[in-house]
Amino acid sequence: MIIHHPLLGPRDAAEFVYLGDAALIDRPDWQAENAAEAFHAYGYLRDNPAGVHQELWYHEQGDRSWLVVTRNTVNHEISRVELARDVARARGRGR
Amino acid sequence: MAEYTLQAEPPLAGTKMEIAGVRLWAPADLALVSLALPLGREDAADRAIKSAYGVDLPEIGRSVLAEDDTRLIRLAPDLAFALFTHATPDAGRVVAQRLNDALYTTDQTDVWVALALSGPDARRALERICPIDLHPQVFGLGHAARTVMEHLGVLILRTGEDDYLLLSASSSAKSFLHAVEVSLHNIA
Amino acid sequence: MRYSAFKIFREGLTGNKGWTPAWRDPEPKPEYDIVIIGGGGHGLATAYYLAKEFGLRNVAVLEKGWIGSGNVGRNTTIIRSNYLLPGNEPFYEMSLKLWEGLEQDFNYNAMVSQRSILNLIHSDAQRDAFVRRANAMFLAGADAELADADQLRAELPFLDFDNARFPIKGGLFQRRGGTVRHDAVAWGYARGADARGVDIIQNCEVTGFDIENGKCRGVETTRGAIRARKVAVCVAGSSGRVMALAGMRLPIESHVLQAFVTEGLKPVLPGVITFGAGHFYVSQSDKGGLVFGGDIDGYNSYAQRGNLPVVEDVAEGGMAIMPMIGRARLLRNWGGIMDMSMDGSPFIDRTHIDGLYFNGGWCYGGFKATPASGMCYAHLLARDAPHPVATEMRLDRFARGHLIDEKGMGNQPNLH
Amino acid sequence: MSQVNRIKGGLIDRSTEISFSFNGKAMQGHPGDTLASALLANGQRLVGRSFKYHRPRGIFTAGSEEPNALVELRKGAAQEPNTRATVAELFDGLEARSQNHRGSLEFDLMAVTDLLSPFLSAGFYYKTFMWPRAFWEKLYEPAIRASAGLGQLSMEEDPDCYDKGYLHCDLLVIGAGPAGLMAARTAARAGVRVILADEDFVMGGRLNAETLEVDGMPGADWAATVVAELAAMENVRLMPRSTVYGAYDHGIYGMLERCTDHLAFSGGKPRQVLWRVYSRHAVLAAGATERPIAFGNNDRPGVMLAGAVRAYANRWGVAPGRRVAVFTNNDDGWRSAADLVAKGVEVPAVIDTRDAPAVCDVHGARHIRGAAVMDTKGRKGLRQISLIDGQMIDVDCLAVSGGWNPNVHLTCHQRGRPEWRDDLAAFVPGRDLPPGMVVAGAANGAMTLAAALRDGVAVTERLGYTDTGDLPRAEDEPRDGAPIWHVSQSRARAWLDLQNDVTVKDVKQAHQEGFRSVEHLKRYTTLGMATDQGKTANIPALAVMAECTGKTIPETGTTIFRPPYTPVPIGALAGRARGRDFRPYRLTPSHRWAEANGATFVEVGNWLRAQWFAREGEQGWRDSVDREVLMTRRSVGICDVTTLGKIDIQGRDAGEFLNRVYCNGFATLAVGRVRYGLMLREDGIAYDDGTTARMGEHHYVMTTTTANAVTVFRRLEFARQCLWPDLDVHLISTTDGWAQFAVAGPNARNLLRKVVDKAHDLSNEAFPFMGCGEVTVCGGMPARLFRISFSGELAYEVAVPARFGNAMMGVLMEAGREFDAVPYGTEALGVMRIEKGHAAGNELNGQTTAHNLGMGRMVSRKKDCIGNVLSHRPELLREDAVKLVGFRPVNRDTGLIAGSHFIGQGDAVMMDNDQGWMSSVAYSPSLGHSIGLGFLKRGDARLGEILRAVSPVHGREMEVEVVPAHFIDPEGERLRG
Repeated sequence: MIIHHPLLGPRDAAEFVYLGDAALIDRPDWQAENAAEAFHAYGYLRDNPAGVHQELWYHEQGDRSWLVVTRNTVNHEISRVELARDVARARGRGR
Repeated sequence: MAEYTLQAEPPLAGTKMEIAGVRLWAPADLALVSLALPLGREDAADRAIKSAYGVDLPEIGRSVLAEDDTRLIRLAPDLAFALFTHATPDAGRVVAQRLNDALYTTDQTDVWVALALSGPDARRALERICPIDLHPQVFGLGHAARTVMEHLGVLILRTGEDDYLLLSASSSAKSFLHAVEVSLHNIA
Repeated sequence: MRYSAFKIFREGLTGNKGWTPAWRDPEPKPEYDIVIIGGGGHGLATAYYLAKEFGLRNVAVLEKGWIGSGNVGRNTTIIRSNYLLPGNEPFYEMSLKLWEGLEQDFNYNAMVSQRSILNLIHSDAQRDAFVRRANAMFLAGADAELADADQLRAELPFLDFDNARFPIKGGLFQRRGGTVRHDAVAWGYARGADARGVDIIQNCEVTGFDIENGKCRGVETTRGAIRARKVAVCVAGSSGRVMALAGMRLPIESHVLQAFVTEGLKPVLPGVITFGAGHFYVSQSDKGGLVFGGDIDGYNSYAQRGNLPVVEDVAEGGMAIMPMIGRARLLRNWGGIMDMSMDGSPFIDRTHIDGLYFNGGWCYGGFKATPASGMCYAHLLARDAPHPVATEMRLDRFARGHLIDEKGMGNQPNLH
Repeated sequence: MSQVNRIKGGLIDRSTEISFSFNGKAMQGHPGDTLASALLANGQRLVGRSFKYHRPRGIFTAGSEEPNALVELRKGAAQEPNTRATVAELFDGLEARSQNHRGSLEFDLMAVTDLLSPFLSAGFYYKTFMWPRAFWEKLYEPAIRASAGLGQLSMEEDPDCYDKGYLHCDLLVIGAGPAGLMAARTAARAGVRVILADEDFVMGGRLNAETLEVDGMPGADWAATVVAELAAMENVRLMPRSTVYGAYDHGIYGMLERCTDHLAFSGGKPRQVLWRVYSRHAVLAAGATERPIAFGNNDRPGVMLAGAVRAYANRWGVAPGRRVAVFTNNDDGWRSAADLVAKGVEVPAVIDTRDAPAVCDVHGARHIRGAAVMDTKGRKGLRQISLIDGQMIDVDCLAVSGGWNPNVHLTCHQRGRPEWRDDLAAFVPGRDLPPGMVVAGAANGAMTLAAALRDGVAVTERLGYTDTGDLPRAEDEPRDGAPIWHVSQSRARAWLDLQNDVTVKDVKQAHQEGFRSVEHLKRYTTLGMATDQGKTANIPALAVMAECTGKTIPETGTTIFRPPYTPVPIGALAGRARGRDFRPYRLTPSHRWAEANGATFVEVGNWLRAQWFAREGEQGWRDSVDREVLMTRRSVGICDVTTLGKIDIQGRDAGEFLNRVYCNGFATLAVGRVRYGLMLREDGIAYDDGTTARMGEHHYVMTTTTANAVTVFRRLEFARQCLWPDLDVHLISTTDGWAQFAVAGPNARNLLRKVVDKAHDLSNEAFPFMGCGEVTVCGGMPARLFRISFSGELAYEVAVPARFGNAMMGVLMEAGREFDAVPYGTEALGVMRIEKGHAAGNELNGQTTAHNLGMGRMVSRKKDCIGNVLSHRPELLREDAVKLVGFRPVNRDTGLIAGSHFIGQGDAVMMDNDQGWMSSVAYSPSLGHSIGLGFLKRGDARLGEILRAVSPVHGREMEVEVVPAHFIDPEGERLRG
């Protein structure tokens, strides 16, 4: 596969390490009342769609950036690649 | 006078050969310092670079030569390397002072080893191990990329028409040299 | 029809005209006691044991394509019970015992071949871990045997003992491990289940569940609605997709695993060999092909095909450990979809929906589990209580913190 | 003159004769020959035996689709089984042997299986060999295995080397036949980067095998001029002998280039190179494969595909027979007849299944209309054919044409399905092609020469590459046909899969037994599973199945084509990564010193580390390790610990960041101090541990375990970028940058005082336990000093820039001479950490929690950190959970066994009584007996208890006493001293 890194251009996916669903950005609040339940869902339950999937890849043999890649799990077509940091901020993560 | 002295033994010191018409050597006394741009203080960092080196930080994936022949290589939005000739083991401190501590610096000199390749067939040899496209229209002069060759992380720079500088981890220097050497042998 | 040498002889003399279909091709009935979704090895085994061991024959197996078209039809055919953890080992040992009597049991030669499986040891820490595992196997009544490098050199002289990057320091054998002709497992179970009255319905895809007030009453299919007292999902690889129809999220990701076979060769490998320092395991089929595999590609996929990096990685492992195979040619390379679970271990459990049962999460270890999975799922369906060797294979184990993590990789499915 | 069948013409160099041997018999050929063409030239018709029935087999095709002519090439370690003679390029000295027979090729003892064939029909083995049970492995299976398989591996290491590479282009053209040449030329003239690859060693494809003309010149000559034009262009790369074998995601293609297979010796150069081609677009111009018609005994040597027969005549100047009949259902078969006659070969008859006029004039041949071949005779080679009307014709070769199948394989590699075209009676590429791929020429169903040329240009232009040049002139030769798949009147067995011996009857039986899906058919009968992957067999078999089911062929289905297109050697897929080059080596800075000082090395991940340093007179490794431990504890020892991961962490929020990634608190760590940190995974399981030193206000140095250095860095980057993107934190690895040495033992300070420059006060007060700082050594060399201890002794770790590491080791040893300092390796390190009760990889194995490790209280409930919430799940905190404790043997002379399990006194050795396991053991020279660390249920509450440590795999068990995990200096006085 080829991942079009938003800053570096096309790179072979072999330069990257895969983590999983980009929902892993949405780490729950540890002090929430339902923290145990929320962390269980965060850590263990997956949508696992047959189709478009937002997922985290790490450019280990490259610039060490984490990316959010939007990829179809049925035909592997990649429609979007973003810096995970930008996505995280857009999802409200900060300090 | 201290009782003991330490001699430097860079892993690839003295490497120099020519295979398939390509010269391959390990440049001596290359120093490398990483420059991290503090979050929220990038402008100050940029100004410090400009005032210290007389050039702006290049775009990501590019390098520029400063007036003093320091090559500034931009690797990520908040990370660059300064590559320059400097023999003593204080490159980190030297750069930090020069930049007035406006960036976080880490001496990377000993983390890496460098190999230089020069010759019209250098690209054809690198084709055996380098996954990225080195065609001159794609990988222009001054371009820089981190990638993987024979299981080793490598930072490759195009320093001239047929000239490349490759940097890889110092602990695996021998395997790195072997990989490049075999590539040259295989096209000879 | 009972298969035997005599039957073959008689048919041979009469032009092989008397063979009858191995299973019927029935129309689906409107209602069954139990509907099993998925005509793979596990689903067919479940139906077989439901009929044979629990006397439940009003059972249908629904298969969206042809039976055996899932992972039982595309795997590296290995059977073994060399597990470490108490949540797994007794289950896989029961499975191995079932394999040992399977062919006579269902009157079909699945070529169960206990030619041994060997895990190579390359470091002291690895040896410590394998000793712990070997002893766990003994504690569960399985067999295990440690070998040192000299013993391996005598037994497998073609391994690279002298020039290897990661020297071979020994190995863990399970002599009762081996291989099975994978397709025949599906066919044998199908034939056995069919003979006992189970309806095997091919080209019948489930498109939805009939769930009312928290109770599952049946399924919608491309061949109409079918009602059932119990619906048993058994579609590893597609679990996420199918259970989503019931509104469930699972602790599972679907990943692609590639497998490989070479051109036919005269016998070179005595048993199964696993190279742990690289990613490579290999055996030789009765037809002579080297059947091998390695790691999953590592990204979520339903595509049933993989990519080059893993192909190369696996070949590198092979050449590192047995450089004599360099001139053997890769003939075919295929990919299957794995239910990769969050701790690398499976599920055989009820769901929170009454009447809906789930079997899945087999990662890439489902083939060897086929008989025990069928037996335990049948037990659960028939008795509504888990089989004693499958008590820990529950869906709620992550919430409780009861992990069955053989590799110690945590909640990252692609590392299991 | 051994080349009895050589006729005029052909693209061979007759001025040079080269010698080769087949089964030891000397033969001759010419440059340009394949082994197959040379064998035919030498009159060798019988070349192999079939897989199941060991039937005689001859050359069937002239290309990579060959099912029959599989041979072993070369000898010794270079022996190469299952090579298709039809693509093996002839070279001087080539040695080839037939395979899969017992006894000679002519008198194969295994041919007896053919007599038993009525009992060996499809799937017979599933129905028998079950009794008695034990006989399968002992008797039946070995017999089946010995008779199955084809060629033989040498069992020796592959003597050749291989390489890999990466190519990038705008357009990859796969196949250099007429369509491919035009596609490449069009794109090349448009100025884009083009790679033209062809599996053959001469480009031109079928043009080299035909007498057709292009632009008024012989097709082969025209091809050569196009190739010459392309070769002169800088933007074109011509790759003959290169098979594009797989189409992978996003325009990555796998291509195998055979570099030295056509040479007697490789000269030390790679035998083959595996290229990954990255291409924006690809034109698949892979041509078409002819298919046979099944009839009785159609498998005899001498029965060949018609297109192959004419290829041998036209390209190689070889007549595959002296009397060659043609059996065809289409116009194309006629061309074989015409070409043969033009070359002076006798063609007694053209048997056309169609009741239609002659397609062309074939001098001397009878045209037998509406007829079919029903059976053949000739035990080891064709002698006679009989037709359905009963007439018999003496021939030694029968050229069969059942029509042509487009080579759609690569279009299916991403699960695209081909579509049926009735007018061609063949599958053509479907709509769901791999992104970026287009198909041209015969592969696309453009079956005539003129159409292929046009198509090659058209599809390329559709990709946006245009050339204004003229289209070459050529004719649309007649290609009509009427499908017929097998001759139903045949009573004898009619073969579909020639290699795996699958007959029409087998397909019918599979249908009868319910194996009707194509996949069931393949799996039940083994159809298409042979080395040729059914390239000539699958479609006719599908047609037979369609007949049985009463459905059309497309309704019956198609099989999925998977990579590789043709088989690829495992050696090529592995490339250089084998033997010692399997993975890179990482060497510690003091590696050279260690080598010179008796070190034995051990692989730790990719690192090579000194395991121990043997001294003269020592009897075994234990002697060395015991000495290293004792000397260290008695005086001082030095160990290179560079392999531990080092991460430079800087930023205004670095402290806060650390506080969140470690489970214990880091907020209060002062500058100049070091703290032990335990890292959890988010699932609450213990993950890694190490120390982190605060070097400055915003500057920390983290160490990780050797094994996890890379993954810890990755996780930290995840936390930094994805979880808390607005913290000002920056990470960079410095693992390789600092040569770091542990200096441990009561004399550690005394030694270091000689090395560290005097300006630095190393007194216990000025530089206490868990202190750190930047210092200089040896007269101004920048260094880092940490007062940390893994051994439990008074210890420091001192780091200098890595290039000085080798010298530093020497200096430390020199300075330590007065203290009898010893270097110690990983074994002594391991012994001392067990003596001190430190957890390492065997304990931090990804399955244990802080609670298990006795560090439960470190997990602060007062702050957020990775893993905090899930570490508090009820079953992870069970009161009866295993706890890390120490063990010693009740009988002190007994050695403990790592991996043994704990069973209570008097309990049966079974899983229900399993109470835990021994994770690490060592012989403690300090204590004079074996000691162990292990996990025991409620272990911390059971100190003093006696248990059994059992290791049934060793057949051993021993009594052990539960003790605290700190065997040495439990109060920690030494390390604070």
